[in-house]
Amino acid sequence: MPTSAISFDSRMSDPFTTIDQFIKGLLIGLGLDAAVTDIVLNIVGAVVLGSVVGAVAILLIWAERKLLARIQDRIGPNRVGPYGLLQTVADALKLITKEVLIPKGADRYVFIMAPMVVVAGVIGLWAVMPLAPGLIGSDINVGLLYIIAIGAIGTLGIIMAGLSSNNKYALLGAFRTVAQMLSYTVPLILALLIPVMLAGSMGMSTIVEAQGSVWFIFLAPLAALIFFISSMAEVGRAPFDLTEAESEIVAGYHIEYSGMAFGMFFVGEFIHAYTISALFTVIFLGGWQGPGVESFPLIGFFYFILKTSVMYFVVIWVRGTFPRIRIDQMNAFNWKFITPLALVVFMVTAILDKLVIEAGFNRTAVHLAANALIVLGTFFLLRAHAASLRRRLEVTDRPQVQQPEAASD
Amino acid sequence: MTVPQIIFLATAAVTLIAALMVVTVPRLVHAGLWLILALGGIAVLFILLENGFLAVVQVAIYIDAIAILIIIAVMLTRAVMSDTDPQINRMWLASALASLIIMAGLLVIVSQAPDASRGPLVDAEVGLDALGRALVDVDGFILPFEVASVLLVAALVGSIMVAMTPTRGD
Amino acid sequence: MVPLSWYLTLAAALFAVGLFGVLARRNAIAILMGIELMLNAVNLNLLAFWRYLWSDNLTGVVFIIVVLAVAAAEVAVGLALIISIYRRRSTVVVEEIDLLRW
Amino acid sequence: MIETISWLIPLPPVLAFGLIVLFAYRSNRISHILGIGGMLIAWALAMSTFLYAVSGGELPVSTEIDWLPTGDTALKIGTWIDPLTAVTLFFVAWTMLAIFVYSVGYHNFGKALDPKDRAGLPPHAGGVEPMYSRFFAFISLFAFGMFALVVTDNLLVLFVGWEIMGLCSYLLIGFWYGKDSAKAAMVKAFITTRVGDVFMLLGLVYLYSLTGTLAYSEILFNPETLERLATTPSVLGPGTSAAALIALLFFIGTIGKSAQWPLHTWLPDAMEGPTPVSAMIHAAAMVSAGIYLILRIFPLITAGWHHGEALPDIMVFIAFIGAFTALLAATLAVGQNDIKRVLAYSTISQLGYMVAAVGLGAFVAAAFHLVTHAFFKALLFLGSGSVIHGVEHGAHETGDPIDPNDMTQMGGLRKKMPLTFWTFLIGGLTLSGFPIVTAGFWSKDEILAEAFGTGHVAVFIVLALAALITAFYAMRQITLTFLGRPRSKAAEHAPESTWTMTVPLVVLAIFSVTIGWAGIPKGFPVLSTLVPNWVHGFVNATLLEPTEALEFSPIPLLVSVSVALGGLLIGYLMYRRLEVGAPDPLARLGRVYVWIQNKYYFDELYDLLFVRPAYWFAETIVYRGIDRRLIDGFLHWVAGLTGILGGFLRNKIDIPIINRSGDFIGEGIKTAGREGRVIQTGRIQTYLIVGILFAGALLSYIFFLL
Repeated sequence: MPTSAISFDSRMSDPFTTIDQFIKGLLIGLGLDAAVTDIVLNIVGAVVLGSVVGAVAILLIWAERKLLARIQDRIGPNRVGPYGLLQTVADALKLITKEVLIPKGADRYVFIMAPMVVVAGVIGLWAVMPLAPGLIGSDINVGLLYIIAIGAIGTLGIIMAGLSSNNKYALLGAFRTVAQMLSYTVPLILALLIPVMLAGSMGMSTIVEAQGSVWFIFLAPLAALIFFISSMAEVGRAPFDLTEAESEIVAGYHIEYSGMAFGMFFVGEFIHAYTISALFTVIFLGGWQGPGVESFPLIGFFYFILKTSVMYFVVIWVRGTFPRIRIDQMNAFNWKFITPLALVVFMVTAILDKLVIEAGFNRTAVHLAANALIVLGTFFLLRAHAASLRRRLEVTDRPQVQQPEAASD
Repeated sequence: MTVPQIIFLATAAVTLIAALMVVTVPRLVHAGLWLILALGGIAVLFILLENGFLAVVQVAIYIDAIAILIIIAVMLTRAVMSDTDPQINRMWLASALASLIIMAGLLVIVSQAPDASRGPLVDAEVGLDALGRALVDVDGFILPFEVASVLLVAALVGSIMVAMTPTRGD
Repeated sequence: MVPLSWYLTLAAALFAVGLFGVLARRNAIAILMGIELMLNAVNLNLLAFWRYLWSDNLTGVVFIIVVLAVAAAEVAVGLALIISIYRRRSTVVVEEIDLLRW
Repeated sequence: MIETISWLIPLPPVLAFGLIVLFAYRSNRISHILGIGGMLIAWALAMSTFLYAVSGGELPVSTEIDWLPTGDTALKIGTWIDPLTAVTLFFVAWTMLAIFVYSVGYHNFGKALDPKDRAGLPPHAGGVEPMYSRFFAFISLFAFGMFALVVTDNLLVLFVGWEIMGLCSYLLIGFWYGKDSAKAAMVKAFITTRVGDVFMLLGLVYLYSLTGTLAYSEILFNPETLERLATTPSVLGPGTSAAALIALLFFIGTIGKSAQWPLHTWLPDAMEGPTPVSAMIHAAAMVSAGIYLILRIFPLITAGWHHGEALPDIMVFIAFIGAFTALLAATLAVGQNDIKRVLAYSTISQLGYMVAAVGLGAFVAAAFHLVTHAFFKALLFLGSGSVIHGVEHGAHETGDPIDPNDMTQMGGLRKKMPLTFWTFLIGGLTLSGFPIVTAGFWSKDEILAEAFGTGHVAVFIVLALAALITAFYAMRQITLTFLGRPRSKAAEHAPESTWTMTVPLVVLAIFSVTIGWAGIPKGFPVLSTLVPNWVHGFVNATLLEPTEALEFSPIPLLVSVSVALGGLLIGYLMYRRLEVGAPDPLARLGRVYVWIQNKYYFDELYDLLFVRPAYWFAETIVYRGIDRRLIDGFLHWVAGLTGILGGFLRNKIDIPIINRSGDFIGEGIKTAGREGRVIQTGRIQTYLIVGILFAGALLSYIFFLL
């Protein structure tokens, strides 16, 4: 993990820096070396961050179950605790007490390591997440690149699970997952490059600070849409949940997992979805930006949580209302539609960014207009394609009395 | 022993052991996983050398792309070579000898190098900005950068052509 | 403070290990892995020299980027070739790929 | 302006030739559009030049540029427009244009290609000529040669144009190369004219060696040069001057080209080509070029001679040849039944008049007769072509297997082909010298007057006699062809020709009548006061030392009128009632008629004198003696020796020594490879190991032991 600790250049009014300085002073006063203090503080910070994120998952699962139930006109969990709040805790207890079965012929160590890798890969993302002004695990200048790099570690865990289970459904599920994740990484990265261009940096806090006046979702709505869709596919949430499609391959790569090993995958998926929401917030919705942050940085944290939760609601909403797509549709959608679109948006934004440099109303208007133009162009292209498809269908549907000239049309 | 030295030694040990496992374990899937570990160790060493950018790039390219590709290739070709077959050919002793000779030669050279025992420069950390500009600067490295991109496109097209399933007319 | 020679020694060892993999493994994919190890040893050397001797000069970093690109291309083409051979001849053992041998 | 035009005159036809040959040969229409278009442009340019000349423009117009560098000096190429050039351009352009247009109809343009027709044979009946576009290409090249010859300013380019026309006449006489007679005729024409050309080339070389130039301006119009040439003794001996020798050599060229005795035999045979070609050769271009040459070198011929003095030997010789040829050919023309052959001998005869005129120093009379002759002879030939065309058509329609050229099978065509008849009649009368109205009367009369006036009574009598015979055979031809009753079914059904053929006839007929009025001699009763003698003044301006116009004398006029009318009358009376199958009334002359019919056995004589000895020499001496015995024998001897040597080398050296050692090397390498290939495992890993071990050993040697 990065050696540079929590940023020191925050204003003295910053509460988080004050806390940091206070703890550091305390430890040094206890007789510890300054360098060792840094390391200790880093470790403590990482543990706290990871634990909190893990604990949040319990809340997330409850929220999702409740919301899904509402969407499906049910009530959802309501027996354990107030509003069924402790339902997930009960489920977790059940899973922990169950035995973790390791199938015969499985690759034992890899089998056990796989869920850990998945969860670790997701939690690792939070290291560079700017939670509030000055509150960030590590403000490295290649934050987005780090997100991409670490985010793909989850793929590795899924491969490991699929390989080690010694089960053909697991292997097939793993293959599907890898194919899906690797393909959707392309539009994901292309979409992420656009805010990088607009902000002029890959550092996460710089990106947030760049959205002080205008959120990037207004500058690059298409990029936001592409990012949202492809990150849904990365996570494997509905409608891209064909990696664990019960009707086709039973449960996908985690078919052989039981007990808390399965629970880790389960938790990892929910955290991942929440992480994606947080990322969307940071990159396109201005992160902790909001009224009053200048004077009271602590409000920024609540803004961040609020925006992330709204995004998470959207994710659940999509899951509850969209049907699952087929694997060929998944691939075709990626390579034939969303990747070219991302390329076009990327190029247009790059050119515009070069032409209209100074921030302000002009910049927003120009970028919005360009996005609208691209949407219109895409719409007409799709209509033309649909028309040609329909014509071809009509030609082939014709009875056997085919004219020889008809073939040349 | 300072903290960086401890971190270096630990990482180096992990990396070397992982590398040795890569070339010796009979199960290729495990070799692939060990390879990931070794590459991750290299990434940590990159951070120790205070170039976070290259470390992240190392993870993104080697672990996310190359290693996963290798593991998939192993899975695709697993059927023909069972893990109980010998994975090392008959000349392994000669190979080891050759490798040792190379290593010995390199170590001899390292030991005679004048700057071998020096420490890192103080004014480190060339900014990411400078690197980015140098890569697209006409007076900088635009040629290697563009050549690399052309090479990647060529490799992409070439690998698709090579691995494409032959059509019926073929 | 870590001396430069530590990095160089580690890189030499890593290079030798990778070379052994290239020379001794029978599986073509394992040979590719060995090549990757060797390339990483080189990268480590390059970055160490950059950090210890020429950190005001970007040549070392650019060199690493080029090596990364070459590695990616090499793996892509190499694996494509191996899979193509596997499809036609059902083997990935280099000793059995001897169609052109006398 | 006029300088540019003079350069451009020859170019359109040669451009048309190139375009037709390279691109347009598939399309008959485009071919003749190109050919006639090129000719039309050349015609327009020539006419503008002529108009410039006659409207009092400054003459001569002369331009030149360097062509071939020859050491210090350069051969020049240039143009030269003087009155002689102008009048020559005038008749050449008009007659050629007429011939081009006429060819369209003559070759049945617009009709379908008869599937029986083959390239190289005349079309059977009414079909379009299979080699239509080739014909236009050839005559375009022909026109280029003539124009180049006329407008050039030096004798070398004149010779080039001369030879281009020689080539074109060869190609066109043999246009229907499928016929054996055409093949023989083309070879005969080519070789016979070559005889003259060789002498002409000798003259050129001699002239160049003496003066170092071939330009007109420096030889013909430079009195100093002429004086020097006239006084320099020639290589033949002190009695002859260089000028005379050169003139003689050039004149031999003219004899060949203009078919004067004794090289006249090729011209009647040249009738084998299509009729427009005959007109081209006989009127517009080929033979006119010969006369043009001696007119052009007239200052050289007459160097050192002044008007009124006794003629020098060379001029006497020229006059003799001309007069003799005129009479000889006229008598031959009488005996011919082939309509075109009559005209061919008539051409020879008329050319004889011109040559005789030159020999007598009558420059203007010769040039005048050249112009009028070109028009009326072109008219006669084209008219005869029209007749043949009609009769051929009739023959095809009725299935009557007659020779369409045979006059004895015709008769009565006056009703069938009125336009052809009237124009042909005008041509025939002009040829005979019908008094007053025809151009031929004025020009021929001027030659006779010159001969009489200068006191050369012998020449005068010969020419007058020839004129009588000319009138006779002209009338004989008209009568046999057009008057009386048809003597064959074919003649009964002959149709009139198309407009493309008749329009040129009419144009030429108009010129045949009117052109003569430009040359009414001074002192002629009544008429000379109405129309001044324009030709004499204009053409005379060509010469540095103009010839004087003669005083008018009634005697030659009366003789001329009487012989013309008399000949016409005799001809009409003798032939007007010739019946089918009846013998020619001339047959009553007995042995003389046989001689005439056999052309005085000139062909046989030449065969005996030149052809057979040449064959004998080639067969016996060259082939049997030199080729077979000497050369082949030597070669056989060498071959035998080589064979023996080769056998020795093969059996004693090649097989035992070289082959064995080669085999040994090859087998050795094979064995070594077979044994050594086990080293090649094909495994890169092995190679790498070996390589690294060796490299390590080498490096450690360098590192530690050195």
